[in-house]
Amino acid sequence: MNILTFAIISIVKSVAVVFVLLTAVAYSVWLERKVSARIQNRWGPTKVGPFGLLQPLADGIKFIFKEDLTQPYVYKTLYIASPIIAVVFAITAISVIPFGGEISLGPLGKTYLQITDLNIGLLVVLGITSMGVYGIALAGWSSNSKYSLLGGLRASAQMISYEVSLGLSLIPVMILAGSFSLRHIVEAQAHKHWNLFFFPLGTIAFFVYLISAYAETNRTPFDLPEAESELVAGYHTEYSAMKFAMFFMAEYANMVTVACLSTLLFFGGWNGPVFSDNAIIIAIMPVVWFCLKVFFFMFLYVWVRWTLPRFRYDQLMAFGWKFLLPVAIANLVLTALFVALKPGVWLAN
Amino acid sequence: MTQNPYLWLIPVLPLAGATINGILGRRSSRTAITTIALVFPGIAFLLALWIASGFSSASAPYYFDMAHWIRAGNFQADFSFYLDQLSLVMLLVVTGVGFLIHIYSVGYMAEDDGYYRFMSYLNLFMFFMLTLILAKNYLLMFIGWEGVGLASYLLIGFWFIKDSAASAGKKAFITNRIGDFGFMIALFLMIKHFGTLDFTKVFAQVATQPTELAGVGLLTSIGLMLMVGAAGKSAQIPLYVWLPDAMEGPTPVSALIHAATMVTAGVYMVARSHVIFEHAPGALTVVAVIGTLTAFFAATIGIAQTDIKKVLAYSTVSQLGYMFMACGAAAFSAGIFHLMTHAFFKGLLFLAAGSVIHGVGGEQDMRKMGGLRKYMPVTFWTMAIATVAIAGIPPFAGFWSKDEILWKAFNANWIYWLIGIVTAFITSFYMFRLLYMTFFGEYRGAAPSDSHGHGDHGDSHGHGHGEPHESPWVMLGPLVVLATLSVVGGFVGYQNRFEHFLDPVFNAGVSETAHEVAEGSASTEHLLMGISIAVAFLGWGLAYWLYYKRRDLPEKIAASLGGLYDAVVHKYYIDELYASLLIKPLVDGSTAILWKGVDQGVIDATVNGAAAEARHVSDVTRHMQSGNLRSYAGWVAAGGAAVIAYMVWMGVR
Amino acid sequence: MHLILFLFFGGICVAGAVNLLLQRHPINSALSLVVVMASLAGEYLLLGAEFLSAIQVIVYAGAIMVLFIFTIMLLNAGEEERSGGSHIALLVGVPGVVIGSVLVAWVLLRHSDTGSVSMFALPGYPHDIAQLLFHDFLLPFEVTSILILIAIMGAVVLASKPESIAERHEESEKKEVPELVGAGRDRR
Amino acid sequence: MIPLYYYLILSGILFVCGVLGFLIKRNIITIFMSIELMLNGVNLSFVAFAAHWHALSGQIFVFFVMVVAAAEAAVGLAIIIAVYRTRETLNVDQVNLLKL
Repeated sequence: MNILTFAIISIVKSVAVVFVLLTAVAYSVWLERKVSARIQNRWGPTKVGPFGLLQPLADGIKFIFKEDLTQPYVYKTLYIASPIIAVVFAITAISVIPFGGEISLGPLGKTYLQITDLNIGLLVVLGITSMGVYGIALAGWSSNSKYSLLGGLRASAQMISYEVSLGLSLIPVMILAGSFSLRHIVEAQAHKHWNLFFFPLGTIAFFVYLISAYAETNRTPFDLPEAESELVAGYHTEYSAMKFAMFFMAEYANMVTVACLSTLLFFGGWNGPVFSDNAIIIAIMPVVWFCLKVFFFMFLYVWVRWTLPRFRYDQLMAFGWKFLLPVAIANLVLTALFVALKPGVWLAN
Repeated sequence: MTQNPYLWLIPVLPLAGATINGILGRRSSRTAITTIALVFPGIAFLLALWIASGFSSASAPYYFDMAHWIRAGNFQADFSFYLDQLSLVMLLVVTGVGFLIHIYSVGYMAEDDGYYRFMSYLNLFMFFMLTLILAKNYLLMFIGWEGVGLASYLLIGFWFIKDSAASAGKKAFITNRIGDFGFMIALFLMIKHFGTLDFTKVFAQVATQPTELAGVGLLTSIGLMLMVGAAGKSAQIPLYVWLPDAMEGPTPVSALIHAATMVTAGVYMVARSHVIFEHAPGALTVVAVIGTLTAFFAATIGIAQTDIKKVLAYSTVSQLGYMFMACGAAAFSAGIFHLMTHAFFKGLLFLAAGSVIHGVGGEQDMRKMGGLRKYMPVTFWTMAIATVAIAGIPPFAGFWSKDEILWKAFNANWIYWLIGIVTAFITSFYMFRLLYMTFFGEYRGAAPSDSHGHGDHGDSHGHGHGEPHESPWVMLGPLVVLATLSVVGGFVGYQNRFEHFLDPVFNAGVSETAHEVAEGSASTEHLLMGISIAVAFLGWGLAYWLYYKRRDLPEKIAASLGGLYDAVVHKYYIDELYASLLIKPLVDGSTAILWKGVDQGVIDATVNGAAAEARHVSDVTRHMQSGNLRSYAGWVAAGGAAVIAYMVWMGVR
Repeated sequence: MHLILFLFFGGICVAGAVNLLLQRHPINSALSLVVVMASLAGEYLLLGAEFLSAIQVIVYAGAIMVLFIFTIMLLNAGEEERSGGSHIALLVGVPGVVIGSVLVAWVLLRHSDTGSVSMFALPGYPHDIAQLLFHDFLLPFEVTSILILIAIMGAVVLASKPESIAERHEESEKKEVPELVGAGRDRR
Repeated sequence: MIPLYYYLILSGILFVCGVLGFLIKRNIITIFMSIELMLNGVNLSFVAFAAHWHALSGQIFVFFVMVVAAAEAAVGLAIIIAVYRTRETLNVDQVNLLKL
């Protein structure tokens, strides 16, 4: 495979993935509105297209054509930059996410269903998502408004706090797989069983991860940065039109990334029964499984949001530092002990 | 010599008691403290008795090497114990009298807050005293020597809240330092010339040297230095001044340490070193002169004292002088004999005095006593026995030993005897004076009230002293035992049995000649004996006349004597003399030369000058320390540049 | 390729560092520093230290700098004042820095032929790093973890309000309530 | 293949920028960031030398430097908050008592 082919294939993959991601983001919004309506015994969007399926498109057009207000008192550079920062990092994170096994491209050779495979894929995802906090924090600060600032402060404090638990909950998975590469982690689960079902260590890690992830993406019950009952709309109070939409996209893109990570790390990735010998079906089924699992997590997000009330801020911090962190550390120590005492049982290869 | 593996237990047992009480006593109950404080010395006493039961005048000395201590080159000093006839006598006296006084202390100190401390110190004293006695070499003896000094210091200053007690403790300690200095020089001389401190080896080497009949040679020097040490510990002229002040301590301490045992350590040491002294007649003469003078001198002071314990203290000094007189006359066994009987009756006197003080609520001034006979009969009778004993009236213990000394002194030089017999008269007089002032006549104490006496004494009873009362039996028991010993103790010396028992120790040539003289003039001996008995009764009679029949006379006599009486009352102004002759020049010299000159002029000037200079320099440089972080960073950067420049320059070169 | 990438990241690096100096608002300086760190992560990647590169982003850019920005937001730090507190910093420090850097540069250029590095010269795989970290450097690693623990406790103690200060603060708050807004009040 | 001293020059530039920042900046937080910049400059030379000598220890050193920097940042920022609470300023020229 020469460098040109590699470049073309990479570009094609990137474009395809970003397109799919943005579509998924758009339809996540639709899903959220639909499910929330169902939970509240309403219909949700029904007017635009069948079942309101064209609603995201209409929303997008609406956002583009709305007046883009830039208040005179904001710190202009950062005010404009922060939504871009948010959305760019949210989308970049998808670059190392694998969503299927190796496929053959006929004469062009083989390729992974992934933009790029890195030894340190998991760390890259963590690094990029940790950069995402800048968008929110800077938005809150540059808006020059007390609600925004409080939202930004809350967001940065909350994300730094829960990032610790998040990282610690991922380490058991890495220990069990013996690698930072997401592909290796998935393949390790293919040989054994999913990390979720590795009771109790994997299960505990999963739940710690899930809770931390909800906090990281500022979703209910941890949506303190934009708590509308206290802070109007939190860090994006002063934003409108497309800039607001970018925050929206960033949030949902982050949700998708987190859902993908959950799938890869704990739910066996694209592994699943393949019911046919057909080469095409064999190539496609893993992707289908992957999408189904991600869909499940997206649904879970929505479900949780419309079911649970919001935490108080001190509760949030106390929960993160005094409960989640000790549990994550204990789990990590136990896993390390387990691996150290039974070598070769769970380590891949 | 025979090895005896139980020897080390005797000193170590009291140490164990002291340690346990010292560490745990604060939180223990009184019963537990009492048990521990009594049981350990008690076992030591029983052990001593058991060893004594198998020990006769023919027995070879026992020894036990407990542990190695100092081994440097050829020099060797170990933790070794040694027991011969001389040590055995001392051992029995110390453990026996010591144990009795321990029992007495239980009653006497019962109300004191520092009870555990007191008992621990007493046990500690026992340990050091027994180490001193049982040591096999001079160095271990010195350990015990210093240790009893420490215990004495601790116990004199036991009521350290009282300023006088604290300073009395310091006085005792410092005065003893002078003596110890002499002792140490003696030890250095021995190491220098004999290369060892072991008793047997030193004496073996000394025995080969000729007797230094004229001039001051090595042995005379050692002997004199040893005598300086002994004078310090045993309160002889000129170092006796600490002992009367040491009466600030609790009375059992006065009885045990400052009458019966510790102060006799000097006598023991001189007796132990008899080989050296026998080869140095000059030193021996010094011992005799010092002893004689001290005996007379202290006795005269004793006449005019009004504090009951002070009288006894000067009496002790005087009696110790007798013992040195005996040693100086080369009659070491007589000295040791008197040491033993003295331990009985002087211990008894102090304990009885303590009982009196206890009974009248802390009062020590005899002018405020009187008529106590009917309040405390047991105390009176025991004290009367002790008084008769010390006065030298047969057949009590004091008669036998004192008469022996006087006889030996007469054989050495009749002047010793003359002064000794006068002293005996004075002794008899002031002791009966004490007895009459305390127990006869009317009670002259303060009116019954709750507020008198206790604060001064330091112990406080639950009830006030309405009137004098008898002490409890835990205190009277030892009195009775000691009284018995004071009566019969002298008979061990009957027909020179005691002397023969000690013969294996003191059988050197000098004492043999003394034997010949003694046997040669039995009629003279009986004459002298009669004189001393007569003198004792004379003293008694004078005291009876002055202090019982004609109470108005003493004051008139005192007035007529004028300056002489004043001098006696003020102890011949010896303390004042020392203060003006020694202490004041020392203080003045220190002030003028060391303090004003050296300290302020040189050391302080240097330090202050350095400080002032540092201040000048700092005043210039302190502007660098502006507190501004950025200027600090500037200096760091400049310094970094300098370092880099230096390194580059070195690299290029 | 190596040179191009090096110059690219290095250029961003230097630009960020210089911008840090030139900007007068701390939040701009902080963001410049984030840029410097991110491009340094790129330089590390070029040298093959991929684990370090990830850690650089996560720890420095993702945690430490977020803390800085959080503090700036919390303290509502405004633009820098032009106060002349120290002449020494300018009179002694800056010449010192200039002399030192010129000397170092001279030394470096004088020995410019000593060595060179190629792209991905030393791949720092997590596995190898772990081997070193948990075997050869185990003691420093544990000691550092204790250091971190102490730092956490120290930070908690320092940042929590002591009683006296809290009371004083309450008094001053009664007098004048500073309005908590972002981006500096003076811009309004 | 590029010469080692390129990296060292870059590292030196970062370090000097940090020092200059310390010298000319007035805001404590910015000064603190300058320190971090210096640390990063040193880290770069560590990594470059590690690559040059093929010794991973250099990278481990960088790891430790990062950990220490994290601890330092936590404590330092806490100190800054405490200082601000009492002095109500972040200007080092006005915090020259060097105590709270």
